Amino acid sequence: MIDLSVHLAGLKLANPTMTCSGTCGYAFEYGDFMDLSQLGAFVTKSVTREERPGNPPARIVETRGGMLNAIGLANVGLKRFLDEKVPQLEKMPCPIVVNVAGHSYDDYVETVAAMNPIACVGSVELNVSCPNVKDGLTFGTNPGRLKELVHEVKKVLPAKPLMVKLSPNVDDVAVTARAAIEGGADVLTLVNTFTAMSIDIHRRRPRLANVTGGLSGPAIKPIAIHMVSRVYRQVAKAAGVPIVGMGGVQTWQDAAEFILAGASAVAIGTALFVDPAAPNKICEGLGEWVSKQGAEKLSDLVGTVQMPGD
Amino acid sequence: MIDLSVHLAGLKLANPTMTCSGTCGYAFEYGDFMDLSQLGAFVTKSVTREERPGNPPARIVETRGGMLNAIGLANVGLKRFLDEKVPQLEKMPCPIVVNVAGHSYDDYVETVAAMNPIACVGSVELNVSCPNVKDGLTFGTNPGRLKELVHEVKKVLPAKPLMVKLSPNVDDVAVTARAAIEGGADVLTLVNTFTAMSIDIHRRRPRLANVTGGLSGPAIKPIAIHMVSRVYRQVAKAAGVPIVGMGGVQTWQDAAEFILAGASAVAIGTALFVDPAAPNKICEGLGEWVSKQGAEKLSDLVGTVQMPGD
Amino acid sequence: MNQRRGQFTGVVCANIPLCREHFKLVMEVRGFPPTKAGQFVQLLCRSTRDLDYVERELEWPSPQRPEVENVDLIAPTALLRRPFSLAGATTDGETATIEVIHRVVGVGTDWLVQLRTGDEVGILGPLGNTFSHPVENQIAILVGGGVGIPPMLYLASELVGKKVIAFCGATTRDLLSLTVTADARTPGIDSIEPLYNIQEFAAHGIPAVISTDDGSYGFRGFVTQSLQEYLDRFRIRGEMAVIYTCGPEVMMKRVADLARARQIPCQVAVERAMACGMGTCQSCCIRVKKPDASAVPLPGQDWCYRLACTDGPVFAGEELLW
Amino acid sequence: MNQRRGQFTGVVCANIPLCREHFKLVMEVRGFPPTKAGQFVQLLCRSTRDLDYVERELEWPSPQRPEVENVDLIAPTALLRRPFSLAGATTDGETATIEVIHRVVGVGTDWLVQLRTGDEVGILGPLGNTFSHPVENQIAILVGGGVGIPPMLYLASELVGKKVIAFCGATTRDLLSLTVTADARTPGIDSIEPLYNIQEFAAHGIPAVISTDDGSYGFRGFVTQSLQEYLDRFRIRGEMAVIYTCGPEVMMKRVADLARARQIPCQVAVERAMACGMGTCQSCCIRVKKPDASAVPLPGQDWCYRLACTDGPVFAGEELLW
Ligand SMILES: Cc1cc2nc3c(=O)[nH]c(=O)nc-3n(C[C@H](O)[C@H](O)[C@H](O)COP(=O)(O)OP(=O)(O)OC[C@H]3O[C@@H](n4cnc5c(N)ncnc54)[C@H](O)[C@@H]3O)c2cc1C
Ligand SMILES: Cc1cc2nc3c(=O)[nH]c(=O)nc-3n(C[C@H](O)[C@H](O)[C@H](O)COP(=O)(O)OP(=O)(O)OC[C@H]3O[C@@H](n4cnc5c(N)ncnc54)[C@H](O)[C@@H]3O)c2cc1C
Ligand SMILES: Cc1cc2nc3c(=O)[nH]c(=O)nc-3n(C[C@H](O)[C@H](O)[C@H](O)COP(=O)(O)O)c2cc1C
Ligand SMILES: Cc1cc2nc3c(=O)[nH]c(=O)nc-3n(C[C@H](O)[C@H](O)[C@H](O)COP(=O)(O)O)c2cc1C
Ligand code: FES
Ligand code: FES
Repeated sequence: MIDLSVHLAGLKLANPTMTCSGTCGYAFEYGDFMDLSQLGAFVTKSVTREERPGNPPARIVETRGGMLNAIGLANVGLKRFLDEKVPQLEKMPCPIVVNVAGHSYDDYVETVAAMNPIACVGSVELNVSCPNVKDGLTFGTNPGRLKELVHEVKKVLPAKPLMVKLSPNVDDVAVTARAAIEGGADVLTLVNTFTAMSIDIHRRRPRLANVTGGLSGPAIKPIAIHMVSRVYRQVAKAAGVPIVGMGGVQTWQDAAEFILAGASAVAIGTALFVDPAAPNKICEGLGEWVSKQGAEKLSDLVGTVQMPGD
Repeated sequence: MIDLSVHLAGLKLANPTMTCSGTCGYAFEYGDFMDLSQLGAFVTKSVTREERPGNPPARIVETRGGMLNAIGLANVGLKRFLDEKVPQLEKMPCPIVVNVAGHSYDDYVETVAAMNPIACVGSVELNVSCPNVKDGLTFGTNPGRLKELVHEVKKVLPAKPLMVKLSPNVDDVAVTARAAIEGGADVLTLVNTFTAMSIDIHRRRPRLANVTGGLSGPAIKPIAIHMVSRVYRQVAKAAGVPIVGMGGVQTWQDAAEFILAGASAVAIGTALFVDPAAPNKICEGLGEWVSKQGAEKLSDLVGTVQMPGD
Repeated sequence: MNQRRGQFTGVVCANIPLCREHFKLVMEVRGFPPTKAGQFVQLLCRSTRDLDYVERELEWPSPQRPEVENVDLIAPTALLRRPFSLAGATTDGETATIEVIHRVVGVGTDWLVQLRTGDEVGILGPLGNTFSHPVENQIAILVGGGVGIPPMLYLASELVGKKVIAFCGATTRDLLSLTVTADARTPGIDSIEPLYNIQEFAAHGIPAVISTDDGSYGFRGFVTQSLQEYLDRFRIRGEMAVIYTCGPEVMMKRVADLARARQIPCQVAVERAMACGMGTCQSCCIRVKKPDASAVPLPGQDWCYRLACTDGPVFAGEELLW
Repeated sequence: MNQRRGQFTGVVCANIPLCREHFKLVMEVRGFPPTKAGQFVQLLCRSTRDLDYVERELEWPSPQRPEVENVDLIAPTALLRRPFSLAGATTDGETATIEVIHRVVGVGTDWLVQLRTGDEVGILGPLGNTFSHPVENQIAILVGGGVGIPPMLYLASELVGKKVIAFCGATTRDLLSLTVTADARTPGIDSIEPLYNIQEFAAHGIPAVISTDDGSYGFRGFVTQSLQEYLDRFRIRGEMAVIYTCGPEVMMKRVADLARARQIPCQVAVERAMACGMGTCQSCCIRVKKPDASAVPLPGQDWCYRLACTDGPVFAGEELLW
């Protein structure tokens, strides 16, 4: 039997397939379409302290091999999350990661602190990189502020591993990765979406009401693979911090590529819209691949792409 | 008659279609496949002071909606360029831009200085952003060094407009754009390729011998559009510096998108491999579009995407 | 018969041009759950082969399908699925036969047009809420425009034996996705007399008024004009009737206004760009009045967003702010 | 007849399975220039419709083709073109008929397999250099392996009446893209006796030795083994013969070695990943000895890169460092 299990700091997953925040709702939305019990971990939509209506429509547009979204962190807010969504999450048949976003240190600290005592929440993922909300960007692209934020947040989450989700819109993602680890991140997740834009050339206006949005999907995969590989080799491997890789994962082959680059687990986002059963299929395919590679555990293959210098 | 002409500082183009450096050779390579006389301007492969053999193969790999290249600036070097290529360029039926790359201030200055007296060279484009050669990156991502480099180079090119080609691998391309303009750039060209990677999951090794390569093609277009729009509105428009937009242009619709975002001209790269006649077709399509938009001159449409705040 | 929504593969029975740009796609789907008018499906507008890479690669070596070494190259035409209203559905044991009517507007629908009998189509569904049927003695007024006609056809099939009248419009006769029976009287250019000459409605005993913007068939003008004349002539108000509508946004807004002015309840099936179709991505938001506990209020505003895919696509006309 | 290379549209005359995974694609191409063995074409392995957006959008409104608003969605299967050796060519006035033999290995070739008579294929070409013919009385020895057989077929057709012998190999009979004539004697499993039983060569009066790695047809072993036995048995050396080869790299290397050891001139047609096919992108480099003025020397090295697409695909075996 192939061992697909993954240890993300304190969080144990039966297999390396996770969902991407914002692409799978709060709990059972995909319940009829995928086997949630076969999911390595479920990651909720970003939760902010206050409710947010989000951006006006159009909020999405398809591009070549990808899509732009400018949802604007539409979410029910912390209070209703605790009241309405947590009871649902308690029934979920897989580990839960709550994604938290905010506009200030206080926002983050208060929301994360509220997750610490909730038994069914296995981990918190900090969204410091959502490019759609003005203030969100600064935490994710400024190493100093990022380190401080992670440090503050880590204090109020003693009971659970903290994941920090990195923005790809930077000079060098290894620098923000290092800052996050220095701040106390237990797990790094990358990448979030790339700031991008699409214009309707007939009406001569942006296709998204918010003008810019975040590019996700297969189009960004080669950049995401590079970033995972770079963070793994420059920072994470030495620090013993596991990586969750994402950005364009559609098939098990894509997932295997992330694993070889240095990701311990992979998250699937845009592909869920096309095939909600994708994580289940990816899990199956990875098992076969691991055994074809002559390995017994998927974890033995993490980061094993052979570099010319090695 | 629709006026498609473009003024890029001192350089006059009959229409806004240019080629991307590195995708069209040195002169007549595409002569049998496109009408070079219908090209707005031809941009040569990067020339460096010394000859460069380039990276070992494999140098390219196709990805979803794009390709990676790690050519490693393979080129004949300045001496042979002057001896062998300039006589060819003199016969070209369109304006010529020579792209220059280097590893030090001296490299750039010497190579650019050599272009100043050559009559058939209409402009020089500085490649400060090629991500495949280690030292190349620092000029393009460090605003201070970039400004200094442009300043030095500008001194030895009194006779011609200087184009500076920006790297997209930065926190904020408006910052490097401003640095280039402060250094004396007459035209900005963007974007160069994104650092990216692809892994062969069966052999567990990078698909490119150089490990990483630059992502180009339709996949990157939405990010490139955003960057052109940002540079135009934040910096270039006020400074009166025209932009040449590139990154995934395949059709006239793509070109129109760049023009609305703020580009005065567009360059076509990866698409040439698929359809060397693409610039000619784009030129034709743009003409029809300008008249459908009720404009008389293409230049009237530059940067006219209607933003919500406007 | 399966009661759960899910991912299915439909087999094309027919893909028939109804008029210029509109096609009726009929698919047999094993195990597809029961559906109701108003609901929609998310169609994969490219080969289902694209999704099944797992199984295929594991079959290698095979003479049929190569191992595609570089799966990056599996670049489909339309990445995301496309939503389509159900235009009708019947079941026979384990197998449902569902219909959609699609208008060719882009790459996804262009792929659909090329489907032939026996081809396979990836389906997610059924999705969304449903129309509420009229109560005893209420007249059901079905108002469909262009690509909004399909859900009205499905609704008509559910209302057999009730008091129903249909109003359908198109820009021109060529774009009218309905069948005029050969023996029918041709309606007058300024007449709103309901006729039984539209096969899709007549089959259920439902009279229909057709309008075309250019008068190339039936009433000359917008469907909202013929509707208004009808409501006024027969003094239809309040709970006497219930109006169901689907079509271009400007048309639906006008229909909702006509209904509101007469206190007639109105159910509107809206369209929004959708990624998921099941409430996960928040892309399909629409503004509604009267925020309630399940919706996010904008501070200091009396409106909120709802999701067209799960809170809708059917909304009460009076609550919509669009 | 046009003498210039260019962009053409071929019309498929036939697309015939030759064996498992190999297909012969025959296309008629108006205005295609004269070609020679060794040259190749860049095929667009997706619909030419993708390239012609200009004309199509300008035709709007049209019942046939919708205006695709968001051209981003025109996501083809294989973005770049794919290079294929010419396996033969004939001309009839303005129209050339060209052949390629393709092996299904990925998305591009998977698209080619589905082509039917009358379908259109985008072609750039002809590209690359050519084999040099043998001089008076030299024996031409054609050595092809797997997907390297096609250029050998074209070369064979050019060498009618000369002294020629072909050596072809495949891993197994199922993968041998050649036709064994029905009335032929079956070659022995350890025999290198040249037979006239391979239709493609016999048609030009050329004898052939076939080897399969597993002995499922002809000589059991690698084509290089049968070649070696032949060269040794008949003491072929120096300018007596000239060897032409195309196939897997390991095979070509061995052939080049066998030739070099016997001072037999050898012409090798190499394969490299190619983006442009015409010397602009520098992607198809291959290491060669003896740098000359037209190649870039590596400081302190006695080798340089040449381009497989324009300096090749045919190189002298002794200059290649691979
Ligand atoms: C609930 C629902 C039910 C629908 N029912 C039907 C139906 O029964 N028959 C039918 O023909 N169409 C229906 N549509 C619209 C249909 O989904 C779009 O026409 C389709 O997505 C276009 O795909 P495409 O790839 O052909 O066009 P694209 O190339 O994606 O787009 C072409 C044009 O259509 C617009 N468009 C794209 N997606 C949508 C969308 N989801 N809603 C509205 N406009 C869009 C684009 O902005 C663009 O202007 C429905 C949409 C929704 C949300
Ligand atoms: C000058 C030249 C002549 C050729 N002649 C023929 C021919 O006559 N018949 C034939 O079947 N094939 C020929 N090839 C190889 C052919 O180009 C590839 O098989 C084709 O590009 C594969 O495309 P694909 O999309 O099906 O596979 P992909 O999905 O692109 O790749 C599948 C596999 O093929 C490899 N591959 C991709 N492109 C090339 C390439 N250009 N060269 C070598 N390997 C590649 C990939 O690394 C991968 O392992 C020739 C190549 C060259 C350079
Ligand atoms: C519609 C949509 C909504 C998203 N919302 C969030 C979010 O709320 N919080 C977050 O951290 N990331 C969000 N993301 C980013 C994804 O989690 C993920 O990082 C990104 O989409 C890349 O993965 P993919 O290519 O598999 O989609 C969103 C992405 C999409 C497409
Ligand atoms: C094969 C290849 C080689 C390139 N070589 C160079 C180069 O030498 N100098 C340079 O400035 N840019 C080079 N580029 C980048 C292009 O000029 C262009 O900026 C980029 O490809 C984006 O445009 P595209 O998407 O249209 O290809 C190269 C790109 C490709 C694909
Ligand atoms: S379409 Fe995703 S939430 Fe409605
Ligand atoms: S394939 Fe582009 S240079 Fe050879």
